[in-house]
Amino acid sequence: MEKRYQYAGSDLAGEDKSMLSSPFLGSDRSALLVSALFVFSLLSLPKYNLSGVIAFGAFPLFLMSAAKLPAGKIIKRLLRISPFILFMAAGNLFLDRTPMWFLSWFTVTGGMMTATVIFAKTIISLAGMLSVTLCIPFYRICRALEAFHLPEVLVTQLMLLNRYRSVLQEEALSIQKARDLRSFGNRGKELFRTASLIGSLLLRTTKRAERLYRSMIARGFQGRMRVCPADSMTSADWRVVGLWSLLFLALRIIF
Amino acid sequence: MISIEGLSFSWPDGTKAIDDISLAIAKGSPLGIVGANGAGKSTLVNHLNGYYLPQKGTISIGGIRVNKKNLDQIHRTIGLLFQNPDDQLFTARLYDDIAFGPENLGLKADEVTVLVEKTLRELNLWELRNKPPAHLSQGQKRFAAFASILVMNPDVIVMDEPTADLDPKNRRQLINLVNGLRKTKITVSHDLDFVWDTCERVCIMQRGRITADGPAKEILSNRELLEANSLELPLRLQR
Amino acid sequence: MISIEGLSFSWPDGTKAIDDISLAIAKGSPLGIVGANGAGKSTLVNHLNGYYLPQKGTISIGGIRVNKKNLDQIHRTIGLLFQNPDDQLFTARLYDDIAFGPENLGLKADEVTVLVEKTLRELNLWELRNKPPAHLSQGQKRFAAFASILVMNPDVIVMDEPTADLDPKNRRQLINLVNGLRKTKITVSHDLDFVWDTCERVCIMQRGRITADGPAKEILSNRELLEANSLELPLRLQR
Amino acid sequence: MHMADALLSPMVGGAFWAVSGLLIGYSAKKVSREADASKTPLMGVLGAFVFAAQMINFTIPGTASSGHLGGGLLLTVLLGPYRAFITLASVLIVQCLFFADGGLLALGCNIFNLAFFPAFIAFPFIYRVIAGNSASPRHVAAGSMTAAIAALLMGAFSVVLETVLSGITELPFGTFILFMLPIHLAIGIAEGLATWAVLLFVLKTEPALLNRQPASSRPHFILAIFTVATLIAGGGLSWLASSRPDGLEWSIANVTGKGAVSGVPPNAGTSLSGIIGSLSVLVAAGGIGLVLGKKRPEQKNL
Ligand SMILES: Nc1ncnc2c1ncn2[C@@H]1O[C@H](COP(=O)(O)OP(=O)(O)OP(=O)(O)O)[C@@H](O)[C@H]1O
Ligand SMILES: Nc1ncnc2c1ncn2[C@@H]1O[C@H](COP(=O)(O)OP(=O)(O)OP(=O)(O)O)[C@@H](O)[C@H]1O
Ligand SMILES: [Mg+2]
Ligand SMILES: [Mg+2]
Repeated sequence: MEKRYQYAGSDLAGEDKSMLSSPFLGSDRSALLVSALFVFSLLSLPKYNLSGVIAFGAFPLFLMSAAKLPAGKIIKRLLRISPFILFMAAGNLFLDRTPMWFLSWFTVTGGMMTATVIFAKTIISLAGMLSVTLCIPFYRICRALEAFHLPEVLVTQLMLLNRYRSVLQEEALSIQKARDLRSFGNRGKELFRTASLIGSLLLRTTKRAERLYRSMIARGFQGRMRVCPADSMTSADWRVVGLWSLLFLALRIIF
Repeated sequence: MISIEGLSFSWPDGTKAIDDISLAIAKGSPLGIVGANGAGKSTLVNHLNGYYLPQKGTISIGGIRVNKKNLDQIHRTIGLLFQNPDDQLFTARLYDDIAFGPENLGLKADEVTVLVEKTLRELNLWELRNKPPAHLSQGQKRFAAFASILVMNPDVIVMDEPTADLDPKNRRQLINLVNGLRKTKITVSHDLDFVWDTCERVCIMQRGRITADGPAKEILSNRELLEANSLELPLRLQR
Repeated sequence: MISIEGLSFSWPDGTKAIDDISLAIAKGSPLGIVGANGAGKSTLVNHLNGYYLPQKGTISIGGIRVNKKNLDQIHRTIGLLFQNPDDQLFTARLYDDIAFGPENLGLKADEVTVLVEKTLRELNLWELRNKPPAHLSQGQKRFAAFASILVMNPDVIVMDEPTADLDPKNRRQLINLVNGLRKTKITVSHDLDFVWDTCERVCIMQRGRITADGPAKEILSNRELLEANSLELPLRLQR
Repeated sequence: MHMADALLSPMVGGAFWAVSGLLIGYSAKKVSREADASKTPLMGVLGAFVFAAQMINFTIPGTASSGHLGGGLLLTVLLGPYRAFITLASVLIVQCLFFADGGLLALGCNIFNLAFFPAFIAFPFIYRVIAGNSASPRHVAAGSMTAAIAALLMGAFSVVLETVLSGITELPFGTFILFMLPIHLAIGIAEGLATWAVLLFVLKTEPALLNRQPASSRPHFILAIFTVATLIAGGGLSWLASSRPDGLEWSIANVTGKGAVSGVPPNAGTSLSGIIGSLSVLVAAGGIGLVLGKKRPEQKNL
């Protein structure tokens, strides 16, 4: 777990040098809407419909090849699929043994089908969402969310959270390493001694928030960080959203 | 410009960090504050912008009392460079960070653009404008924090250990930059050579009190005085 | 004692912080590593104790390879002072922080008591022993972090910017202390005068590579070489 | 534990999106009415702190395994329910968008399971009642332990509920519950111990941090009654649903005009040809993408 969130700030959240999704997904706003529509239509597929689920893989695949996304990063993330899902899929495998079709010597059970569908849905829905968020720098996502009338408290919160995540994670990593340098075997890594380490980090965090606040109001801060006013949806945005929804609907009807 | 009168401050655990300090700082004369570790220097300068409020005594800046009511005005007058630049940069792009202050001051968009570009170029940060502050090196971060203050054009600039972690070349550039600013400047530093190069007046602090106050060159070449206060001659005067 | 061979390291964002470095450090000969901000010095020394593991190349310390399996042994051999002391202190009382290492080493309680008291007194921290490290001044924190390493009595001591935030007297004391230690010592610092006083050998780093390596006095008095690497002569040699 | 997209039906996922959305809106209103701008950076940085704290491992007493702090209860003790809820929701949003934890549809469920219970139930009705503003280690211990365990168990129960209501998995309600609750009891104990220990550290070094809570930040009792009612109703529904697992799917299937085959396994022939068809869609999409991607000039934007 400790490595999971470590370098995320730099390696997954889209950078400015990464491409705009625009030619295919319109603005950031429509891109977010399209990905929500995608996930929703994918997950509405019934539990035996494997071919439909696979067909929806077209969306992430198209984005990855068209926008030249780093597929390696997406795959690496997908490899960390939660064991919870695997467990649930395995549950279906064992519980539903009704035979569905026979391939000469091999019997395909209902459980095999539904387990595969669960697995494939997970992979494809996550790949679809990641290939959208990978195109857009985080602050632009925040702006887009603002355009959807998310409460400004939450938008400011997201921006600050993202800014300080990597800083604090690096500090947490250092402080944990400092402990490990002076611990041997499990001596020194006990919960109660570690709690003081988390506590110190917490103190630094709150102190930092205070100084940050000073530095923000010194520059005219009044409760929210508005760098650029967000626009609302344009008709071009709606066209893109409409087009993709038609496509998703077509996939749903064909398969 | 700044007047401190009978200021005292104790931490909740009883440590007396500032002990009855009175000090007047004239407009335009750069002041250095030096002294041993734990002398109370940071605690003192953090009082100037209201980060801590006086427990006893008063502070006023350009005629305005530092208290809870006036904080807004105080923050506009004084720019404080924190010891840790990560405490000062909070947006996703360096550019946005520098533009944050002027925008909130209500400047027009094109004025902001001109001002921000000028400041960034002045500090060699223009190329880095699209980088997230978290991806800058320590020295670049310090310059960026400095830019975020400079761009607000405050009357008073206060710097707490501005040269820590700077390489010699960046340190030299900071000296030139600070000397080019026509403002009231207060520097807290253990780098006595930096103080020698940038300040006209020096105060020495010890255990929460000011134990010496005078022209920089005079104080900083007085070996006995310095050594009595846990200090040494600037390195250039040593051989 | 320490040998680094063909070491390279890149950050996930592509920044190449260390670029094919090979270096052998003999027992007992103090080494200084200097260079511009962002040259890769911290990244390099953080490899020595396994904080980062080599992406390419190998490191061995006293014959032991630095890898995941040997970390416990490596940590026993090498003591690293981080660039930021806040990252090194984490208990509710300074005393506990200094006792943390020896306790985990399995020393007996009365041995720990004696050792901790000796170390705290040596670094003028005895009076502060009951304070939480978070409530120390910056320079006090740095000495405390140094104490937490010294008390473990490692064979190799690595210090990243040990003099930042130290007052001149404490800096002088550190020089004497470091010079009195019979250990393999590696110092990363922008304080070239400190390097001059404590190191016999100096390496200059630039953009992840070692661009010069030789006797300290020789390298640190070579103005052209230093200026080509964003450095300056030590202040004592200026004018 | 994060709920996952693939285990959810759009109905259930959408319903929890709506519930969590309403709660966010409600909390945001409360927070902006308080108009205390100094708390804004505190929330932001504490959200980042949750990520950082989750990286620090410790050995769990009495076992050889290691764990980390979740942080939900700790954050609520420091920030009060409304701010903590917004902060935890932001953490879950970032985890969802950039770390693919759970997924987009599951986000609503995750906010409900992992933020609502500690912020609006466990803190005000358990921790507050037991520990109050007391600084006594024993009160803090009892408060954190019970509140953390309760929050985790309620979260786990809610995961089971959402899964069974969705009807994607075959696991019956009873078995699932018997599997989830003991695990989350163990996690809850570790979380409670860690929260207690961190609070103890704060009490020792910077007690002022803990006394910031105004008493008024206690959510309405109605909220609690509402939750309990929802859970009971949901529990009843899921008993029903687990006996007829496909019960809720028909509506979606109807919309797409494929109601008839919804829960019914297709035969081998149609399945095979379907899969071949879908694979050719994949190839086509990838190919079109490559062509379009080549034509498109590299974009440079500010
Ligand atoms: N939060 C705190 N609680 C209690 N004591 C504190 C706290 N912060 C600082 N102190 C104490 O107050 C005194 C003054 O600290 P201050 O940080 O002002 O020193 P300084 O002169 O800036 O030192 P340095 O040169 O090391 O930065 C020190 O003795 C320190 O131990
Ligand atoms: N987490 C990170 N992600 C990406 N790049 C990084 C990261 N940390 C450091 N870098 C980059 O790696 C290079 C080397 O950094 P390092 O901290 O080793 O420099 P340094 O020589 O110690 O500098 P300083 O004198 O400022 O301490 C720098 O260019 C820096 O921008
Ligand atoms: Mg200080
Ligand atoms: Mg460094």
